[in-house]
Amino acid sequence: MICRIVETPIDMGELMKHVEEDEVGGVCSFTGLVRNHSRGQKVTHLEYHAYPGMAEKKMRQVAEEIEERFGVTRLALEHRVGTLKIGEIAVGIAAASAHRDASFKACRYAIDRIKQIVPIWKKEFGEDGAVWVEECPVDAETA
Amino acid sequence: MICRIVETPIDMGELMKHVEEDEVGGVCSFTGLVRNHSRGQKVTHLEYHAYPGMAEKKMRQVAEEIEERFGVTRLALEHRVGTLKIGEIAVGIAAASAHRDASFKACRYAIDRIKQIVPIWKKEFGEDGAVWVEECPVDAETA
Amino acid sequence: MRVKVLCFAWAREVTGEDEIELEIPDGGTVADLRARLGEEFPPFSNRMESIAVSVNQEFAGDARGIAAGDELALIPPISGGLA
Amino acid sequence: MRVKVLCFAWAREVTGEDEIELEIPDGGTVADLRARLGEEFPPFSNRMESIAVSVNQEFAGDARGIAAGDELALIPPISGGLA
Repeated sequence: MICRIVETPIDMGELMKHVEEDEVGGVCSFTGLVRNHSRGQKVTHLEYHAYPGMAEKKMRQVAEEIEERFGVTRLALEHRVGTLKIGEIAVGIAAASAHRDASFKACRYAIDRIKQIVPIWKKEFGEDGAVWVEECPVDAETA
Repeated sequence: MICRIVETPIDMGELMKHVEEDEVGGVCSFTGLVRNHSRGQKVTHLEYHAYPGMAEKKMRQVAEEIEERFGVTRLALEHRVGTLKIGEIAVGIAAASAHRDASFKACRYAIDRIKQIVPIWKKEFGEDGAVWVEECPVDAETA
Repeated sequence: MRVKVLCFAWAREVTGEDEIELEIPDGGTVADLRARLGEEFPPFSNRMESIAVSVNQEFAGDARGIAAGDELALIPPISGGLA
Repeated sequence: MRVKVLCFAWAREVTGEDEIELEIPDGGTVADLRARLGEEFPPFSNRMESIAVSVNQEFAGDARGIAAGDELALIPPISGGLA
């Protein structure tokens, strides 16, 4: 299992290879890319910042929840931090299982749950300056 | 858009690259691999056979349905035919969209729908001989 | 009229051929094709409902008419994309 | 007691520091921490409910007690994994 914050480009092929093995019938992956627009504004680049230590700890929690809910243990979660250009990969997920349903559910849960509980922040830089994107206030009861 | 039957190995990286562009925020992929077991039997290898012409035609229909339902046009569908070994990729799908929900829905719909309407057959070779896998009788009304 | 019918997978094993010829009435339908198929190849009779028929690469219901020169095929239950 | 509190993202811009120090009662709770934070840095008062607090790298409710040496942090709304 991979759960890590990285400062270098994310290699989806590596994540997908990591979860494969002979018993695996399906691999679902999700690649989150930096878009060239956001809420009507043109974006030039982004900065991602993480709370070191806690971010990886909460990613491991996401992986544990996925094992409990879907029985999926072959999982790779990677989130990049630092300055990212348009089209670069911010987050990469791969989930493998014997049957396809569990791999889809695990992958979808991973990206949704990372958004809820992993302390990472995005600062968008556009023509009108920079802004912190604040999407999800953390609910301490369910995080 | 890619919709094709191939006789050579499927390259997921190529499919995922194909659907990316600057407006894309999320890419969901599904890789269907040959498993080493099937319904309790050990599998040594597989053969996939397609109805030439009709198989690609029905894959294009799947792509059209995905555009209608989810508005997703950046799509790559590839299915391999011929003899495949354990761990090789039988089917590869990549779907991209500005937001992640549509990419997941498109990818999931693609694999489910391919199973329903694309005339491809799998013959499994195991220790006890070979058997045609017959999963989905086609319903002419909905195909 | 005499029509050619492509056979795939299990259907190919039953007929022993990639393509068979069947005699159906002029202006016949997919239902006529099925009836003739069951007579010539009894193994199909027991599982006719699991075999789909395509006409010109589209799945066709039993009422679909067949014209000379149509591309016809027997489509056993499919198993592509499985995982 | 005097506690150190890590600041991230928007919270870091409000305090101007990666880490601040606050005085809270011995045996105090996250609620005490929030009260003190609002006094020292008024911009937090208006949006205190959108800031989460973590204690030793776990999110903590207001009733959670704080001990000397705990690793404390202010967690503004997060935006990782967005797409």
